[in-house]
Amino acid sequence: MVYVPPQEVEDVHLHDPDTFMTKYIWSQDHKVIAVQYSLTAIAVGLVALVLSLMMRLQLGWPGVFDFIDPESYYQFVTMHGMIMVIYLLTALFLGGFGNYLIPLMLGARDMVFPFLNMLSYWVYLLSVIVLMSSYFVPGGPTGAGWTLYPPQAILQGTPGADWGIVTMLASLALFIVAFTMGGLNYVTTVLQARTRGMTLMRMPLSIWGIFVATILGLLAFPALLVSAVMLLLDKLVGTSFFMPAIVSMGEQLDYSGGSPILFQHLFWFFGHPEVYIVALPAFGLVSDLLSTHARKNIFGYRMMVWAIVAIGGLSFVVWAHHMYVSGMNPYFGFFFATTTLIIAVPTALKVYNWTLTLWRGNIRLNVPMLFAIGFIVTFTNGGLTGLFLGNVIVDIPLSDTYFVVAHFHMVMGVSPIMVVFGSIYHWYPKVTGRMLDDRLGRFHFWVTFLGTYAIYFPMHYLGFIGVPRRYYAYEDFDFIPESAITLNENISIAALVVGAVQLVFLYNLVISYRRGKLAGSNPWEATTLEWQTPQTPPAHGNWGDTLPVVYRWAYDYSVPGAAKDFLPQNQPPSDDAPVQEEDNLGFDSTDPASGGGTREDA
Amino acid sequence: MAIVIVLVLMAVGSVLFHIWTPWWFTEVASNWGAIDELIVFTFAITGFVFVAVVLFTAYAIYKFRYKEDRRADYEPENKKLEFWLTVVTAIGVMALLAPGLAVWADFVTVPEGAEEFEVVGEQWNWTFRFPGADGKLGTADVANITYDNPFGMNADDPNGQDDVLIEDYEVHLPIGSPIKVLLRSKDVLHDFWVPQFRAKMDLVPGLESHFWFTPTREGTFDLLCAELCGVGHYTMRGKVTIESEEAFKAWLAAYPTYAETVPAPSDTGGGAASGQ
Amino acid sequence: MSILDKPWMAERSAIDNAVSGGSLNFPKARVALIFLMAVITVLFMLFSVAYKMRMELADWRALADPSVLWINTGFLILSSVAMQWAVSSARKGKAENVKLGMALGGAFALAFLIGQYMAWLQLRAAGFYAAGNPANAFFYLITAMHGLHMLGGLVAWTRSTARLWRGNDVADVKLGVELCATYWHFLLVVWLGLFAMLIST
Amino acid sequence: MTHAKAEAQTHSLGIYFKIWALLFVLSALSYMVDILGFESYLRWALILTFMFLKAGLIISVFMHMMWERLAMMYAILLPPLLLLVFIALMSLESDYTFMTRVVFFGH
Ligand code: HEA
Ligand code: HEA
Ligand code: CUA
Ligand SMILES: [Cu+2]
Repeated sequence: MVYVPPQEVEDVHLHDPDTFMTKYIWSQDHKVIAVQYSLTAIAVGLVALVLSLMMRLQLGWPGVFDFIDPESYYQFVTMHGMIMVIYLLTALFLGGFGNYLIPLMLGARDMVFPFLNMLSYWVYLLSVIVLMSSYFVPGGPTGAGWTLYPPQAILQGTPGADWGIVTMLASLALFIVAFTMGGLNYVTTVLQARTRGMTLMRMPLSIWGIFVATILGLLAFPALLVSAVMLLLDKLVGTSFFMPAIVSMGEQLDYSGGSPILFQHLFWFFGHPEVYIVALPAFGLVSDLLSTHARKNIFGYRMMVWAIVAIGGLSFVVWAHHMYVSGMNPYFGFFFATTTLIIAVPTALKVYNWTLTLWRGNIRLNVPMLFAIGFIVTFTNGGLTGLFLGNVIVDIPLSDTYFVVAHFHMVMGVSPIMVVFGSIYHWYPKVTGRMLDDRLGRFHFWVTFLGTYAIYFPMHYLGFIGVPRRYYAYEDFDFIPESAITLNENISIAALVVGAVQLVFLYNLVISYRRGKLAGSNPWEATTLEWQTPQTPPAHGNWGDTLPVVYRWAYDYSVPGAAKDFLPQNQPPSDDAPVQEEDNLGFDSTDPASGGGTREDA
Repeated sequence: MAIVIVLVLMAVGSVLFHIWTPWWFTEVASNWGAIDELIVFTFAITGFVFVAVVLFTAYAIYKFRYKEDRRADYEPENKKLEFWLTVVTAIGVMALLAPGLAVWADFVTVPEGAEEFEVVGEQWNWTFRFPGADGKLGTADVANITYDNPFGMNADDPNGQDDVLIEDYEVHLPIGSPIKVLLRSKDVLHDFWVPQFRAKMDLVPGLESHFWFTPTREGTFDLLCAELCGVGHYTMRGKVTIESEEAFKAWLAAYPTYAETVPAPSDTGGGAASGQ
Repeated sequence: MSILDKPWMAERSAIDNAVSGGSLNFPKARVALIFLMAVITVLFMLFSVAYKMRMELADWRALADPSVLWINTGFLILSSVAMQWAVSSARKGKAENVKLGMALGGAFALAFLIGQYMAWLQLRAAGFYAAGNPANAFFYLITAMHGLHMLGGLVAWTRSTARLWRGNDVADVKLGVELCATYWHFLLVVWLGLFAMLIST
Repeated sequence: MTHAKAEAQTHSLGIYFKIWALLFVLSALSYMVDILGFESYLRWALILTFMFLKAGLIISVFMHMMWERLAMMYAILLPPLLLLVFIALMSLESDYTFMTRVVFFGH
């Protein structure tokens, strides 16, 4: 075995903070930026959570709360959806976890462009401020639904059609700018700033998920930008990109010839990859949680990487499965149903591999592990309902009903949120040096897991009855039985409980910062590099004088013959820390295509 | 260990909930009963997968819970197993897709000789148009819409003169023969949906969409709008009554044709005045 | 290194241990620029898709493309050439020529932007308003988007040029000059594509 | 383990044959496009797709390019390729919209 000396790092110039302002406010340290991103995202997330509870108040007890009129209901729906998908999850996974974990897990000192990174956060904050300002403009925020379909989005008859839609589109444009700055940073860091020995195939799956999601984002957000800019022009300048001839409220408008369907295609060309932008990082993070706490290597690592890449690629050719009833060319149904169901295969493999990671593991049922298990269940549930919707003819009766609402909450509103929580419990000790309280954590898990299942599982059946989504009230429909109204009431109660319990979590975050148990540098006995930093929380520059050198992949748990049940990635091979000598484990060891050149640049 | 019990209860409970649920499709009233069957079939496959995954997880957690003196296996991959899982999944997916696409092929091929009628949506009302004696709908365009010509009929299209215009929230249709529903919107997106028919489709301003079905059960059904169309979306309601051919004819006869609604002969060209 | 590797195997491990963490032999900034250009390409491709689709609907009235566009295209080409000259001078270490090349490149780029603005004025004078017809609207939109990207390039250009003028060593600014030039060539190619699309319809 | 050995094991003969087979299949597919008579944009999109795939394969294997570098090239090139699907479908879509307008709106 050749000994390779630590890489001579070209000394990166770190922007050393000296005052409070440069340390915590205008910081260029990726860890501080990550925390800024996360806290901002959680703050808007709480707004969106409150909005969802307002919706549930109306749906559970229609007419009882008279401050909720139809206008405000549609504004709640729209802001809730948009905030949750874009400003909470996208920002939290990529801006928060991406920023924190990429340099640490790869053994880098920081992102490659720290200034750009800082700028990215501030532009994101600006986009959030612009978004929130829509509550203060005349007419309030837009109520067009998070899909913002024209013509409705920019016509009278929709709340916020004067100003709300403009602030929304402006905010989205800013978000895209922020995301692009961050995204270029993440991609370049992953490609160029890994430490010696950290090949792509040795990266933890968290990084793979975040990396591929970032590429998806970079290439999908332009579609949102294009549709937003053109919609804005239709609204402000009176162009007819998406607007055909229209009679609105009895009056001929000055539009002609445009095609609203074009907007939908552009929107979903972004929108579908977007749902995987929030799913892939969750896939990655949960893989690491499962592996670490099951004390076992992730099962089928190569397949997992391949699946992430395949899902990413395929997600660009399934967009119109959101448009089966949109009046588009009906023959598209054949193409999109096929591609959509194909995507289920790599996703299914990921599910299998997660469960197989548990098999013959040595499972520690701590809080992050509980959330990871919760994720497997809710994601499987939500993914399988996706198969109903993807199969074009089955989607016809279900589209625009609560079945769809149940599908996407299960798969996006619950399962990645489970991963967010699990990951916060997992990495909080690294960020702050202290553990989160275990008892509060378990309580939080149980209420959230059972509560959300109680909210969304029955909701599918509302969809079967035919209860339509985006309805302010359901008055005397013959086909909706009285019992469905009661069901709605119960769902609302569950939602209120789950919503309230999030306060316990917040309390835990705050209280543990001062009073939590001291964590030490590697409380979970994990292998990945972020747990091997010389200080906890890691200091500016992360690694002290020399960068770590990586000698093994990220999943050396329970290696036969090793002294401990985990071998950190930077542990050199030795007798009590072996690497696998021969391939008696896998099925087929001849693999002509493997191998490849190494590179010798510093 | 609570998690193991909970997972088992969840798997079993979900199945029991499904079996005993009082909330299920309303009785079908069109030829698209095949969709219901497909859904039941999809439920069987996906339900099986769900229960299998959850129970397997529960069992694994139970069996391999943490013990100080045990080591987990070291098993980076198992190509054979992964290969077979892929194959099985692919087969499962194809089993779902193939019948689905077959029914979709039916759905997109409107039968020869289907009766046509047109649904015209606006914020937040439904109106309808029937082809009249010649069996052909005349062309119509939003740009032609005026106070006197709410349907935007093309005044010089001969096919349109005998079209029957129904400015009413209720529409009647004859039972038993295929019907092609043409959909048009004056302002924003709407969606024509009667849950009992299973089928639905958007009304899109700037193009004409369609779908077809054969009513198979008499009765009066709720018609609702299933695409967000502004604050009044949830109030955009209507009724569809399915009845015998004779009853339908009698009902239709009570409504005026386009020619009858045109105020004065000198005015016929007026429809072309557009607001552009 | 490929997706077929088995990173847990000893023989693989021995190879991987020697690998330094950069995937590509480029400077970091160049990698970022490549991705940025990919993003911008997608952006303009999407605009073109929208353009093509909208064009096939009936109310499209092609507009008389202002002839000044040809001159502008000339400016843009000159600008690219000047930047390229700056690059080759930088490689040879001729500081004065680098300065001149950068200055010329920037000046021609500015001339291009001013020319584009003139084209807008001409169109307006001739009564082609954005709201009048989708062809007009697309013309304004696409030229504006391209112009914005040019402006962004000029910001980067200002930084490199300022460093040149402050008397930094050529070797220090070489990378900046090269990246500017790459971006300039890229925007030229984008423009040629857009221009071809605009005049052919 | 030395680098020489690492290089040597990169391209065993088997993979060449596999690639040849793949190239063959791709060419066959390109011809199928002609034979099946796909039209207009779809046709070009398909032909271009196959062309790109072939080019990619050739570059990747026969020209001994580094895998990692290639992976990035694909990451950048693939999405524009997928955009071709978008372009093709949008072209069909606008034809469809146009057709319904002619038939039902009378212009
Ligand atoms: C994280 C987000 C996320 C994810 C991962 C998914 C995943 C999937 N989604 Fe979902 N979806 C959304 C978020 C997401 N979706 C959102 C937000 C909407 C609504 C937007 C709106 O209108 O507002 C939506 C809407 C939506 C629709 C449109 C419905 C409509 O409006 O009419 C469709 C239709 O095809 C669909 C399909 C799918 C499919 C097939 C998957 C698949 O990827 C799922 C694959 C996973 C599995 C299948 C489970 C694991 C598999 C197994 C365990 C083995 C299976 C084995 C056999 C079948 C044998 N989704
Ligand atoms: C990630 C996405 C996400 C999340 C988490 C949620 C969470 C919730 N959603 Fe929502 N929802 C959407 C995305 C999401 N939703 C989207 C895209 C739409 C479509 C909008 C449209 O139609 O335009 C929608 C629409 C929607 C509707 C349909 C409205 C209608 O059609 O009329 C309803 C109705 O009940 C609903 C309810 C809820 C409830 C009760 C919660 C919850 O509150 C559930 C319980 C709580 C949790 C699971 C915890 C959540 C945690 C956080 C929010 C983070 C806060 C952070 C910390 C405390 C750290 N949502
Ligand atoms: Cu019309 Cu909703
Ligand atoms: Cu989707």
